[in-house]
Amino acid sequence: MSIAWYLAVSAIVFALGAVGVMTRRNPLVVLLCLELMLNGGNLALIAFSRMWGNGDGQILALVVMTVAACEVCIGLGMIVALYRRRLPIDVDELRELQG
Amino acid sequence: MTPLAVTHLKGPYVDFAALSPLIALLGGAVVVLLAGLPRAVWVRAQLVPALSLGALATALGLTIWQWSAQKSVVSGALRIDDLALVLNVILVAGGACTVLLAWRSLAAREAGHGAFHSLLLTSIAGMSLLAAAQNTVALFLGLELLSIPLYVLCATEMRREHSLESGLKYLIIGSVGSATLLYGLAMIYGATGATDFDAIALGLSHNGLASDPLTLTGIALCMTGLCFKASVAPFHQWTPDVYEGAPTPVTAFMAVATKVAALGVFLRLFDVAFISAHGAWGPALAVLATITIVVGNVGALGQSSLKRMLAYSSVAQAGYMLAGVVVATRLGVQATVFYLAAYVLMNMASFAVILARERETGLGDSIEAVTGLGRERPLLAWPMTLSMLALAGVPATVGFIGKFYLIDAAVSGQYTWLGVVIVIGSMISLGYYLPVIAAMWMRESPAGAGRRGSPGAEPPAPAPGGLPALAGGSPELDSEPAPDGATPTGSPAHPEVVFVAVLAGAGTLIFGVLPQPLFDLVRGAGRGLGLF
Amino acid sequence: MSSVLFFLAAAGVIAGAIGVVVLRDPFYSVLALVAHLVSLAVLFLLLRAEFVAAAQVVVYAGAVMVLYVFVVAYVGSESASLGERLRGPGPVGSGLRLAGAVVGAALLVEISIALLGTGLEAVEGKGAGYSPGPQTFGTPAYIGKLLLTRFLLAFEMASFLLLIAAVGAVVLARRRHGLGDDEERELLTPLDLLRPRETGTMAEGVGRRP
Amino acid sequence: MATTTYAWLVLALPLVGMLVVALGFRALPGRSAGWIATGAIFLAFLAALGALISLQGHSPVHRQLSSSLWTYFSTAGVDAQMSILVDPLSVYMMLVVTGVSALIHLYSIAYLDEDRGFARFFSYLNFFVFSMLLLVLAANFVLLIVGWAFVGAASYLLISFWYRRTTATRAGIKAFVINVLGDAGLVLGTFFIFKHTGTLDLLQSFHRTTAGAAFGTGTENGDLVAGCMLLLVGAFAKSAQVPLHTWLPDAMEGPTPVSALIHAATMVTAGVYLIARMHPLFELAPAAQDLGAIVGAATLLIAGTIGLAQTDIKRVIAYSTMSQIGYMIMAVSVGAYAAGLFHMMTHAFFKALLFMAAGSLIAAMAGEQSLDRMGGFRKAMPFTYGCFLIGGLALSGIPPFSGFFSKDEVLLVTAERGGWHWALYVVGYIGAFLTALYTFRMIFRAFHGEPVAEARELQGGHLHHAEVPRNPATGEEEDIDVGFPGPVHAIAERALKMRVAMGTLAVGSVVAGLVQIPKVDFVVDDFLRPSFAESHLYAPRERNGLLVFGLILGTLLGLAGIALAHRIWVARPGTAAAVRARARPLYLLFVNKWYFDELIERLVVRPAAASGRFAQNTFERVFVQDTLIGGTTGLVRAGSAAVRAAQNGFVRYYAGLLVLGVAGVGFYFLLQS
Amino acid sequence: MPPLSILIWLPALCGVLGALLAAARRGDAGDEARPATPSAEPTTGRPGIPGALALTGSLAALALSIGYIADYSPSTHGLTHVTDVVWISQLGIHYKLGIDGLNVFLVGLTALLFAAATLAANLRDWERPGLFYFQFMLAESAVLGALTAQDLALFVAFFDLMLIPFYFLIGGWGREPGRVKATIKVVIYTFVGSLLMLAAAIATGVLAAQHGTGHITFVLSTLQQHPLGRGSQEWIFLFFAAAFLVKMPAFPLHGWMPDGYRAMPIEVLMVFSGVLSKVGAYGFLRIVLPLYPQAAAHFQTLMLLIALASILYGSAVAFTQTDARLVAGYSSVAQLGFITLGIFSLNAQGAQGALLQMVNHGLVVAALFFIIALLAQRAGGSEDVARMGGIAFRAPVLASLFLIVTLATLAIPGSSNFVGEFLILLGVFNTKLVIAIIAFSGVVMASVYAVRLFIRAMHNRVGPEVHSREMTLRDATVLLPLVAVILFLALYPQLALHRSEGSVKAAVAPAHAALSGFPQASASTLP
Repeated sequence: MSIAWYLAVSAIVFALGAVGVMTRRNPLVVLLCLELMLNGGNLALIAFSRMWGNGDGQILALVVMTVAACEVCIGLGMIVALYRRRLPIDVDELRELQG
Repeated sequence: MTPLAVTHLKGPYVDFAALSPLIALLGGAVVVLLAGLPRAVWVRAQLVPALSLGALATALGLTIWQWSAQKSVVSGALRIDDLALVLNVILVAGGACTVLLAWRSLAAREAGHGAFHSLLLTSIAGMSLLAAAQNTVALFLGLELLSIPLYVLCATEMRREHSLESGLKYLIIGSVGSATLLYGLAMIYGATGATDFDAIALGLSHNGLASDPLTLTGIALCMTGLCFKASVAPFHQWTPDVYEGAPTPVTAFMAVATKVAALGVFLRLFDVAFISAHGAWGPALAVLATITIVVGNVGALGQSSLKRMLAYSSVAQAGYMLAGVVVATRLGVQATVFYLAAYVLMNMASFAVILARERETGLGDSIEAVTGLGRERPLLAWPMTLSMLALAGVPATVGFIGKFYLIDAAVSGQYTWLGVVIVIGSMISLGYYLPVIAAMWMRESPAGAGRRGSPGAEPPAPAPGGLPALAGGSPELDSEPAPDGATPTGSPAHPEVVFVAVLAGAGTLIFGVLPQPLFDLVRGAGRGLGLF
Repeated sequence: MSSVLFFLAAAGVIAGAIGVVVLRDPFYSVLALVAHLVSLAVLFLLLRAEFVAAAQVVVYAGAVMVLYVFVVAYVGSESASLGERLRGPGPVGSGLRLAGAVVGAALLVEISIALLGTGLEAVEGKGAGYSPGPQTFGTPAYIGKLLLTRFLLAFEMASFLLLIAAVGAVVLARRRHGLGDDEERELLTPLDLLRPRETGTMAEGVGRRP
Repeated sequence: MATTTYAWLVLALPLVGMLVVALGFRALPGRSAGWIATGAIFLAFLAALGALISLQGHSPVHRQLSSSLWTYFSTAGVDAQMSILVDPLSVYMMLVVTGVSALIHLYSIAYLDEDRGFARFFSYLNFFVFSMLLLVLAANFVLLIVGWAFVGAASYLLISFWYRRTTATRAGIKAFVINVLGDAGLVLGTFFIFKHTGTLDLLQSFHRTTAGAAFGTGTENGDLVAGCMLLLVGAFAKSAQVPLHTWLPDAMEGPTPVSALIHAATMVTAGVYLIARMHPLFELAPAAQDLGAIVGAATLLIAGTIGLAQTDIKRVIAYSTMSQIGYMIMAVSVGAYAAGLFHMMTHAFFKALLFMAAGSLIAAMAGEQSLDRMGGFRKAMPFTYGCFLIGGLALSGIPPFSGFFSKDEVLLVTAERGGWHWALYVVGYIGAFLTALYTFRMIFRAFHGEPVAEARELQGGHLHHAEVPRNPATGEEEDIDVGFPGPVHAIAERALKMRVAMGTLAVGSVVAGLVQIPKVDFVVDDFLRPSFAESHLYAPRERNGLLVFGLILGTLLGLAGIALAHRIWVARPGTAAAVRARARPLYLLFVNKWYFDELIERLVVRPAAASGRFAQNTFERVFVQDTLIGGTTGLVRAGSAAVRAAQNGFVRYYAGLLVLGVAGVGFYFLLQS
Repeated sequence: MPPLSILIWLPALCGVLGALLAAARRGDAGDEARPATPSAEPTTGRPGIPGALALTGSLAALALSIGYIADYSPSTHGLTHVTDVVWISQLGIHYKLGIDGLNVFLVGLTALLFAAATLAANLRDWERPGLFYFQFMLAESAVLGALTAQDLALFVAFFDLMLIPFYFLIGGWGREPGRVKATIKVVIYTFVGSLLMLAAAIATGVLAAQHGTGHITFVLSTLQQHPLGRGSQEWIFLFFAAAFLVKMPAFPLHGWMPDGYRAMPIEVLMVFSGVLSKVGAYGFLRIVLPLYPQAAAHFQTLMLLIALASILYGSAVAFTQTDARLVAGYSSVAQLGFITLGIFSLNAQGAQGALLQMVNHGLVVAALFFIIALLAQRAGGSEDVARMGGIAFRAPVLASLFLIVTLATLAIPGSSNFVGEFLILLGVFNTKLVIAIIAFSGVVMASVYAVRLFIRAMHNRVGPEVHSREMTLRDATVLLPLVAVILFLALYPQLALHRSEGSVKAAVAPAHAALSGFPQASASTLP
């Protein structure tokens, strides 16, 4: 299969992630969608790295995985904290700050 | 290949001297983290901040030791040059101020002093990493290394749900930004097959790649990602909410440090790696800068929360500074860096004052908190006044020189209209800086402000959420037998805060009259960048 | 052969992604993501990124997802759609549903134009030349070598990043007194004004409690 | 002493007097202020005589002396010295001004004896005289304008001397503004002339003009005509010529001596002096000359008709002044310089006399000025009556009184110009007839007929007091404090000073005409000749037969006027009412002063005020504040509102905008490729 | 003579000292809460330390400036007492000060008015006197700096800096109601112009560097030798014009004036209206005409029309106003219109007249405002002429001083103002006849509103709450010097004209040349 196909898939995944972030209200799911976006990036990186035949892309992909893991940690931590405060687990409810 | 090759794996030469500031910061983070563990109060509350100050001091010393170095470190991952070092100095200064501001803050206690300060130091390390990054991997890492601790820091003051909310908002939007940036980097990598900036620049300069849709879209995504970090409109929307929600010391830190790092990486990435596509991104960035200036200044009008007002103003300032990036000349780089330095001074002063008033009065960061300050606390009023005037760009303050420099750069870079836009922006900005000064000097202080008797006696005016005593604007009052707020005239509480305010205020004035030292600081900046 | 595999995996990837976005119950979303990740790993393998694929499966589909499941279980999956159930799609929800889809589509179109409309012929190719071997492109040895030489810094920084993320998570999720993690929180709320000084603060946490 | 030194003294003395009186008004005891002021003017008169004598010492060709004290301003090709010009003309003016003014000062000491602000009055008077002298002595346009404007300012001060009378202040500002209008015309005219001559010095500019260096040799140079006409505007404003005359009757709000001063010697004659002084220019601009002549003629006619219908005694005299000045303007405009200036002198005498007598009469009426309420004062005030009679006869041009010679001289020279000037000649004689008519109407109504209460009271030896002082114009009550007329004003019969002043003037009015009797002596002519050396219109010596005809005609018309007056107001009382009834429209026209005030009100004052009100109430608010400022701020506020609205706190919404921004920027870049 | 820096910074120094001493005495408590605005009645409080210091400072500055005037010999044309050190080398900004015929008398005027105003301020006691006098003296320093600056950037800096102290003065000690709103309006409005000017100034330096002088510099003399192209000259000119016209203020940019004037304390108003507006006009002569001659010639008609509109509009509003302050305010709009008219006649006569008129108007308007304050004290605190009347009644001295000032205001011939107007109108007459003729109507209207103000205040029936009384000796110490100077200039205006002639001619020459040689200049630039 030509690289282009992989790229197309990555684009779709990225876009889907973006849509998810925009549409879902549960922070847990929003985090998942962020993962999706990052994964789209990863796929593109891997594909390009295959295309050029050098490993930089894969390294970056690994870094991204690390970063994704970290973000998940923090995000989940916040959700737990929210829950502890008995605050609604719903990003639309969090709008004290505005204007 | 034979297995021998593996055994003969030869690591790259690591120039520890050049890395030393970074190492000092990271090491400091670890040390502080450990120091935060014992139970003794003085260790947590006093030693830890002292230690982190020490770490910052060390980093500063090492930076100066490395002054005017020109080396690329760890197989071209980083480049230690004047730009990096100057930005280091600015960052460390900002960080030190933050440590002072956070010394007795509730946020630090909530998070645990050790954790709080180590997060802070790590974030600073990430920034200096970003400022020196020479390939996309380091860039992305630096970005996350600075962001992730910030996400946490924003949320540390958990008694106020605002803090949590701002943290979560920052996390979500920030991650979207990172993802965008990542995809952009991926595209650049795809177009050039390189991660090193020099290599990217080389690749783009060849065979019309600079106008390839792949490249351009990659640049676009990178730009938006960085614009988000630098809170450039229309990617600024997290800024006001997060700034307002975060604990004030953290806000101060974000306001100054994030800008420094983001602008620094802007300079590195666009003025080095993407320089051959300047024709494409220059105008786009100029337009974004214009939008930013307008939106920021217009949004700041009539805000009652000072932190929010400053957030919008920081958006506007980012727009000003982008002008230096847009022209992509050495002058532009210098102007940007100069303004960054000025910007740190100006904002630190005002945030310190806001913090002090937060602790003294029950009014949080609303403008009532500083009403009548001139009569009540001249020592706080003057720095605030100076910083407001400087932000507005009034002569005899460093802000004036900075704007002058930026417009100079814009005009000589054939972007005269951008200079005019900057000017128009500062016109609008008077509309929200002057009222603050008016409130301080020309209005009587509201009854009871700074004169509250027993802490928590009455619920503070803008109590967010339904939990006054918990989520009150002045959390100190219910946790500490603070001398401040209790005594009627609001005797100088937290001398370190006042110290920061006065120092920064004096800085804005002195460097406004005698800017030569700052110029000498930034003169080298940009020498290292390949484009000149 | 590879193309069949590709289509299967790609289908899995996209299906998983869609599942994550549309499924109501976050628990199912998590599971969808797992599926997505696994099939993504397959794509990585097809792209000769063995190590990355392995890491993907082990780290992601393993560790991280478990974390997710735990949290979902702790928070309770039903609370997820509470907002929707009580207040429908929410103030801006319904609007954003559509708008989000549209914007996402625009983004997709744009990126696809960029990726597929590029002048690089290589995009149409199968990728650079590749000869199987113990240390060739994508193998753990290859990656490891890169990580220890060219990307040493990245390696170190990533490790530090993980450390600090852990610290952050601890800071955020640690139990605190007076922060309402105990069930009678609601009863406590009105009494907070009478609460003795320093309870529920770090001061208390470090034992300066009266 | 040099001639110019005398002249400087003439200029300096009134100034010193003013300063002394003004600065020392608290220290000066009693009425000494009045004496100081009078003394100053009298000394000035002596100095003027000195100047006269020493000037005569020079040979006729060297009788134009100028002297400069210091450089007033000199920059960028504009050079104005602080310099005076002494020649027969200015000396002549000096003599008239100082002489008559001294007498008026003397009169005022007694007349205003009980008035508060005595010192203020005399400092004003001195300032007035100083300004007039500066005007006549000025050696360059700038100083001329300065004196010109100072006269206006002084007149304003004196007219509104009783400054808490709203009528007085209104009259004052009216006079001032019209005078400033004149100044503006003068300045603009100066510009036109300076543009060509390149100098502000009078003599130099005359030389350059006559030499043809400035405006070319031909006449009717456009700029020159424009300049001269603008100078005429100045002259008209000062000399109360139609249509800029409306301030003059209102100026009667001032104390009576002020009226005497303004009308007799100083202010109104300035226009005459100006035209005479500028004759080298005017003679090259015949159009301007003609304009002057026509306006003068028109004025003398109109003023005469108005004078017929007025009942306020002072206003009647004022209109008579207007018409006499009309004669003079006409004279100097047609080139009868000597005649005009001669008439000016005689007029100064008898007009001052008339005003003084009228003042005395008004004092006897306790401030009442209306002829309707007067009558029969002949017995009560014989001296005043005598003076009034002499003045009236002189005014009406009955031989051998002074007016007789001067007026006929004017008309004679006018006729000699021939052509359409005959029309002026005829108008002049109609005017003469009218003059006699209204003058004696006044005399008969005031002094003959049944004595009114006040007259009888006075015969009984008691001067009438108004129990409540009222403003004769509006009838509103007044007190007698500062800024209002004093309780009593003296009458000639009881004040020696007044009698001395009036007596002197009476003698003057009788004999002054004798200095220039046709075919006998030509004192004025000869004296003034050096000043008009280069004039080709200056009156030649030999006269044609018209002279005798003119003299006779003038006498007959005068007598006819007197007879008619006697018939209407003495012999057959009630005729007046009949005439009034028959020629009602004409009467209305006259009694309403030809509606000039209303005209100016409609054309100038109201539009100006309206535009001002519009600017302030409408334009300022709607355009400047609301549109310019409000518009901008409104725009900014709107933007602010929009930004805040976008900041609605929904994370997902932010993310949406973020992605949207990404898409937008991306599309821009795609377009670049 | 001592260097100019001493003249400039001496007042500020005194202000700082006063503030510090006051703070030291008062401690940082400052609890005594007196009404924010001082009472209209002069309290018999003897001047405190800050007031005395400020007075000495301003008097010293006055002495110095008189010294400079005496020292400046008419024969010298170029700059004297030049101080030139590099301030910011990277930006090419010099700290260059100098005195020449253009500014020597304006410096004198500034020092005089500030001295008088400080004296006047010392007659009342202020809340927070240390701060007040500090801001006041800072203002003086800034104005003097702007007047003596010989470097474009330095000028801009001082020009903007001038506003800040006035912001505090108006907002902190102004008259309620609405002083804060007013002060913000004033400062923003005038800053708008100044900031545009900042951009234009920088552009000037940069473009000059790119075309003429290789290195960037803002020194005026250097810039003048490398004129810009016409295109850039024109937009830069417009920006500068905006700044200066707002500052003057000129119609229709005077929107800030009514509110601002209403709100200002009279002492502040004296210097604000007397000096700051002149700085704007001075900027035209010092900067715009020499640096952008072609643009000046190009926009001459526009500027003349604006000036004309200011004259007519200002006069028209002035003679329907009843608020005495605003009468004076709008009259200064008209007067500044005359000054602009003179400057943009673009010939020596007009410019000379304009310069003289700046000095005259400064003197007159300051005295006028002080008198208005005295009148208000006698009319029950009201500054509405409708509530005045008959004040001359028991105050002959005040009345006569007021009369002199009034006559000077309407530029009666014989006053120095007349000489100024004479030269201005003559200059315009030589370039644009029609405009000159229309401008004359302004002269007539001036007489109307000035005399009307005098009459309705001093004459007519005594107003409702008027208590006429003679001015005190302390008031006289403020007013008499001003009137004395007015009279002296009236007798000998040559004093000023003689010294300024050379510099003015030099300043106008390029624009004049551009005007005369305009057609072929444009033709040359067209292709």
